[in-house]
Amino acid sequence: MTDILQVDNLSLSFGGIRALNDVSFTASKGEITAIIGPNGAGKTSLFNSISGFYKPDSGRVVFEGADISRVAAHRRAEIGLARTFQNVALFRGMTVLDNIKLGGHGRLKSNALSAMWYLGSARREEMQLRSEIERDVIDFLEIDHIRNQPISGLAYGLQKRVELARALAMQPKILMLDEPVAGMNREETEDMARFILDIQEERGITVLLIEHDMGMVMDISSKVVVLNFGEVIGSGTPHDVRANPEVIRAYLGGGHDKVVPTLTEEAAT
Amino acid sequence: LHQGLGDYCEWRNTKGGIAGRKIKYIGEDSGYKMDQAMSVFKKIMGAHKPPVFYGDSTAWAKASAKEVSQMGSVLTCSPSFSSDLADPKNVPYYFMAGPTYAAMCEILLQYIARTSKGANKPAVAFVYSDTEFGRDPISAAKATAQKLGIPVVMEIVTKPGAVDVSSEVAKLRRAKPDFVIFHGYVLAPIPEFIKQMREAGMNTTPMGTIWSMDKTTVDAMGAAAEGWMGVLPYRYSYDTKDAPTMQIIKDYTAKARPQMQYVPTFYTNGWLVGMIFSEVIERCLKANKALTGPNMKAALESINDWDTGGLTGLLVSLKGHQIGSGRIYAYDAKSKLMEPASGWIKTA
Amino acid sequence: MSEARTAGPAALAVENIEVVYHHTVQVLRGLSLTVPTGQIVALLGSNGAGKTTTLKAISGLLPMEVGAIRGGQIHYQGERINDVAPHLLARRGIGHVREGRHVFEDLTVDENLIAAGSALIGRNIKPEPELIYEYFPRLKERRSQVAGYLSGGEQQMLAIGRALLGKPSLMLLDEPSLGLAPLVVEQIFEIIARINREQGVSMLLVEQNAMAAFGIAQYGYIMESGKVVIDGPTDKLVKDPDVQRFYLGYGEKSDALASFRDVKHYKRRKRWLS
Amino acid sequence: MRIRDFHQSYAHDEAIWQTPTSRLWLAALFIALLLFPFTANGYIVGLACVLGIHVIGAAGLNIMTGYTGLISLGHAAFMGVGCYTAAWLGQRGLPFYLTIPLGGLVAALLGLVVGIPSLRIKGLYLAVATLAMQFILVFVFREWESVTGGVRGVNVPNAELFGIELNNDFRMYYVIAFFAVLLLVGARNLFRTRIGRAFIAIRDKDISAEVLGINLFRYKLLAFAIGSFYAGVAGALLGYFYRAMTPEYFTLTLSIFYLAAVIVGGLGTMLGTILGAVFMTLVPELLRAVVSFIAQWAPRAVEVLSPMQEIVFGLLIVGFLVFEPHGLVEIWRRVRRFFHLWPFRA
Amino acid sequence: MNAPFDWIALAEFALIGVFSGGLLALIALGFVLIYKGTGVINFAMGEFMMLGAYFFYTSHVMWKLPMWLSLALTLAAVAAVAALIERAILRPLAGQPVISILMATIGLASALHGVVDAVWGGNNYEMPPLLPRKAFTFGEILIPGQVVWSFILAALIITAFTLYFRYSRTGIAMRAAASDPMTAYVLGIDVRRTQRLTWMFAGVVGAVAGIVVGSMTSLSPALGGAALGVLAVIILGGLDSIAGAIVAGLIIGVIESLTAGYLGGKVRDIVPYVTVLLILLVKPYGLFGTRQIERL
Ligand SMILES: Nc1ncnc2c1ncn2[C@@H]1O[C@H](COP(=O)(O)OP(=O)(O)OP(=O)(O)O)[C@@H](O)[C@H]1O
Ligand SMILES: Nc1ncnc2c1ncn2[C@@H]1O[C@H](COP(=O)(O)OP(=O)(O)OP(=O)(O)O)[C@@H](O)[C@H]1O
Ligand SMILES: [Mg+2]
Ligand SMILES: [Mg+2]
Repeated sequence: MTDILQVDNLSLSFGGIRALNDVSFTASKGEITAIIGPNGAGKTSLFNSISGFYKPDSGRVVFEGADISRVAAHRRAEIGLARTFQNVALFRGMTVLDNIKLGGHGRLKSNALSAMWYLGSARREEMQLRSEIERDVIDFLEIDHIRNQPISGLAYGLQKRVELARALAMQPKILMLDEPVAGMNREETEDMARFILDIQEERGITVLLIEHDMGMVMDISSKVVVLNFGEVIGSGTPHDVRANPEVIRAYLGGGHDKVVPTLTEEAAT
Repeated sequence: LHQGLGDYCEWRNTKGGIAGRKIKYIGEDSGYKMDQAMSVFKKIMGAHKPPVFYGDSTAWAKASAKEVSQMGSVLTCSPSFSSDLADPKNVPYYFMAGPTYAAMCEILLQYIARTSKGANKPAVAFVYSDTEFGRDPISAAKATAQKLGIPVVMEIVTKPGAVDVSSEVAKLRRAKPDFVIFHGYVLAPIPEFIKQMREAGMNTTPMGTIWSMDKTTVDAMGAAAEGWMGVLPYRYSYDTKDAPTMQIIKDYTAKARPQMQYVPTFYTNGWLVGMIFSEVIERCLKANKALTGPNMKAALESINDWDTGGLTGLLVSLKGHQIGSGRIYAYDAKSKLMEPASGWIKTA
Repeated sequence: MSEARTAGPAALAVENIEVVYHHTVQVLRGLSLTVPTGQIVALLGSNGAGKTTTLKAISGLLPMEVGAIRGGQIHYQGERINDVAPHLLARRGIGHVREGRHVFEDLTVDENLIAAGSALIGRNIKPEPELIYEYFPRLKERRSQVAGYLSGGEQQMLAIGRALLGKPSLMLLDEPSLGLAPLVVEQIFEIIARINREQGVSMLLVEQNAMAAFGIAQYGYIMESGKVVIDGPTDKLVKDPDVQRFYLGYGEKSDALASFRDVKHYKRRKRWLS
Repeated sequence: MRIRDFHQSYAHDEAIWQTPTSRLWLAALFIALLLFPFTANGYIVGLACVLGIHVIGAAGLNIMTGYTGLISLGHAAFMGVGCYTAAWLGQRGLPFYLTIPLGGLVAALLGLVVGIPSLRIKGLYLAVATLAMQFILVFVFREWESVTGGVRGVNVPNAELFGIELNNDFRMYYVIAFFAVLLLVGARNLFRTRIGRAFIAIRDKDISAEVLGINLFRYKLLAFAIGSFYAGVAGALLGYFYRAMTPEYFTLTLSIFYLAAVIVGGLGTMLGTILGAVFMTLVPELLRAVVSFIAQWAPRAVEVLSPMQEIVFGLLIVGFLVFEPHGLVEIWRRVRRFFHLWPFRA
Repeated sequence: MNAPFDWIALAEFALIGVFSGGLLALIALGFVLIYKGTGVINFAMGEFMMLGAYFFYTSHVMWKLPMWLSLALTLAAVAAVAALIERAILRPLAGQPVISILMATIGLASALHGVVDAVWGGNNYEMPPLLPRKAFTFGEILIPGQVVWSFILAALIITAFTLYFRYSRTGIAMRAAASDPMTAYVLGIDVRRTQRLTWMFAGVVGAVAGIVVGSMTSLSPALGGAALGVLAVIILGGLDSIAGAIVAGLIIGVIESLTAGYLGGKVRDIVPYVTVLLILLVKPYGLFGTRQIERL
């Protein structure tokens, strides 16, 4: 088990707010690592720092052994860091297919001139991208029926799936998912969880997962990192974390799952 | 504008047209936009092929100049008195019915030089708008001033509709000119300048050029009109003595445009242009020459000591494609009219 | 449904409404539900079932999104409110806490509450921000802070507090637990239950977190594709095997929570109906 | 009526002109474009020339504003840059087929410079920044007399091809049509590729586009450069068409004209660009025709034309936005849908 | 000007700039109100000014009504026009992209300009002085009276609006409605009313500015152009900041006055824009504009 991603002492503040304070953790290749913590703990900020959208005040991000702290955000996407967003960030002016194709942007090479005349190379690589996406992404995520639809009007759950498709089209090494099942019911959560597991198990892609659905987090991740007020207050296997009193006090509260305990017992009887 | 020219054509037609031929007048509005003026020009040229064309502005006149000389079939004119356009060599088929702006400034400066007695010539300042119209005469005017020994103590450029002129007046106050020549405006911001100069206790005479001299403009100045003077190449319409043409205009407008109380400068200009166009065409027709550019140019340049019937004070020569004369008028508080303050002055 | 009805007009009665967006997209297809006075009623359903749309239809927001009620009736305290403008409904005591919190980001917490005081116009009631701060002491600490910088949980508290300031007799809560940490979810649900208890406010609660919702609601509706498919008192609903499987996440044998790892591919994409 | 298409290959699915019918129409259109000047009088041909130029200019603005979301109120100034460049080079003897692209290129270079702040300045702030650029450039046009001829304007030499002087509208028509078709096809293709997608992504939400691997800096600059290139070419053509130019042509009014054309036509569609440019060019002409028609009975009508034009221009824009916010292209689509289904559904 | 450096002239130019900046700030306030309310720059602001000036001229000079009555009538009339515009144009456009609404205001500007031109003609009219014109002198320094008084008037109006938006419930509700109309609705805020009010306020502010400007220059359809020059001010201050409008108004006023004084009128109109461009490079939301929170 090698560490594909290593975050060293990241700190980040906005004005007076310290969003991240000396955060360090590692993610093992091919595993699912979950990041949990109360609202405003800095989880999304951590993703933003890893993907290069925020520039941390100090600390390093090491990817496959190389320090990428100074690498521009779009370059990080090209070298294999893909993500989805907490608030669905699909491009509403494009169809589902074009949104997904956008994920392949970094791998294409055509320049403005060849693009304007749609000449040989530009045309060929577009076609290649199209068949790649059809095979590896659209079929896999079962979204072939909405391929040519515009984004607006798609049900929320499908939008989340298209976002995932776009990230997959980037052929990432690390996939960062920011609350992929927020606002989904149990059944839809199960679907999404299955996709995530397939991505990890069948494709060997490393997954970083932010989620408040403890049922899912504790179930599918192999490692959990807990943030609170920008600091890591615990990490380890789901089992360890669930028992960590500080984590319970700061985050989990009385019920360990998103379940009101009295009911669980009653229902089970 | 086109009223004057159009009315002239109609009037002329009632008098039998030019050498028996009727004049067809085609008017189109361009909204003072250069591209529209050009497209109207092209459209009219294409559709009607007239021998003469009256455009709307300096910008049009310049933009079309090249096309016009290439076509060589049309004589053009516009209300622009831009100095560049009175240039038989480079702009062969264009003339203006008045002095160039530079000539107007020259007339003003001559007047200033004349009125001053002692050895110290009065100081002059120029205030002009940052437009082609405004900038046009300034360098020539400065040269003239130097020749006449008049010191130019300040030069101020503003945008055409300047709102706030306090800083400019503050500058003028320090320069202490005896005369300020405004050019490149119609009205605003001239009145505000005058008011503020007065409030600042300055004893300066404000002067203007043709388009700021119309009676309606001066009326709109209100209290600021007091002491206003400037140059006009024509007579005012209330000045019909020695001006049979002005009488004709008044008689004609009284019939055709009963609501028109007063004949504005624009109108006079249009009428005069019509007279010149007709004269040129008539001369060509009489000499049995086709209405080509060169022929019309020759006819135009042959006009010398021509009587406009008093619209202009002196006999007119169009050799330089302009009419180089004008008169200084000053506002008379009693009659509330612009009254002559000098005789007719001819440019050098 | 009749079993849920108590004496007197219900706080809210929705009968057979049909809702269409942009004149074409039909979202609700004959939905009916009732909120008895003083009770909490939960409304559950998968994504896109039309829960938010139902709440918008009640609080009069549909026209703002080019939506319209095509058929059916909505009665609030016995009066028909199909075509009443949203601000008038708010002034008549319907408090809508919108999905996604929607605090006024540039306004301070205090100003957010002052703005919400508009719901009291014409009702001769004084706004009581102190009552809100009593329910949500956290907000009091931040009362002069700009709301955009509050944490997600605090924003949700502010959103509920704002609606409460308008002294509603019916509150519509749209996924109050969305994106909130488990601990905060617990707190929020406690407060919601308390408000219901102490202020006697009737509530229609839309939730994905079925466990939590059933914990405080007396009655529940489950909707799919724009209509109600199952409803009943919550203590009965939690025993329904389908509800257990699809909303509470029980395994095949209905005896314990299933693991996600057991979910098989073939299980994807199936629904109650159709 | 047309029934659903089936595609045998992805390439076919991605083609612009998918059906034989649409290809037939295209060919017909092309021939019509070629033959058009023979059938029309000089005035109409001149109008067509102006129209072609406006289509190019509007296409540039649509790439920038409609597709990439960078609102520009300074488009006219870039046309000016193209025009003056072409004039200056033309006076030094360069042939028009070089000066026109070079005019576009210089405008594009300047567009790059102006585009640099667009990485940080967004939305209406950017709009006003481009407005500032508009004023500053016009100021330069007026003051840099040695190149631009100042307020007096500049003469553009006649274009010449194989010894034929392109000194009338008839001949210029083909030059303009050539560039218009070329640049429109280019723009249309652009949006089938990664570059076009990147532009749209930037418009929709630039920061997430960046995290998805789009170099914001490069693509915003590229959008500015391409948009300005189109403007520059349009400006250069304008110079050759009028043969003389003054700074007064390239003022804010023209920038607004283009913005209006793009919005009335339909933001972010090339067909909309064409429809919008045609509409905005023809309406004033039509209005003028109507007024001169009325003027036969009421000669005063000519005097109210100028305010009438302003009112009609304004009301048209407002009316369009209120009643058809997606522009002419939406109307066009509705009409087409109607005929596709006809006669089975009204 | 070759004499030793004239410090008094400098002081005079600077002071004139500060005071004329007040008027700029007032016009800018009209822009800021609309921006806060609708999220768009109202390019028809200049036309509101024009309408104000022309209405006032008509009632005061042509109908010879007393000053106060004319003023009241004018403000009411412009407010009514603004309300009508809001109802007929802005409300149907709610939810459309910013650029569409921006364009609508441009179209509106054109139409209003045309209407004014058609009704009152392109001629110049002389307006009676509204503010006392007696110049203020401080030793060598002389500042035209109406400049000082317009500054005072602007300061009063701006202060009133600031207090209103900060402390009154309606003011706060207007801010709330501007930032999220749907939510404002369900909280009992009559969003349509607040939007109408916003436009009416902007109309009134514009009308006052127009009357003042009109009384300082003559009245002509060119008057509306003054508003375009103020764009530099609102961008410099930050589109949504009233305080920014004031500070930037004064800064631009001084810059304009100094450039007019030392560099001449040609550059006077360019310098503010150059300044603004430079400042935007450093502060992309102007001096006080709210930084849009960009989150992923
Ligand atoms: N762009 C920003 N500007 C200012 N403050 C920010 C910004 N982004 C995040 N913050 C602040 O940083 C802190 C951490 O925010 P972050 O979004 O990372 O939390 P989170 O853990 O993702 O919370 P949640 O579970 O609610 O999504 C918060 O206090 C937030 O207000
Ligand atoms: N403004 C709108 N215009 C068009 N369609 C809409 C609009 N709002 C919602 N819809 C559609 O209506 C359907 C129901 O949406 P709604 O938001 O009511 O669902 P929901 O049950 O609240 O789902 P969620 O769990 O995601 O909140 C969805 O398919 C959605 O795409
Ligand atoms: Mg987050
Ligand atoms: Mg919902």
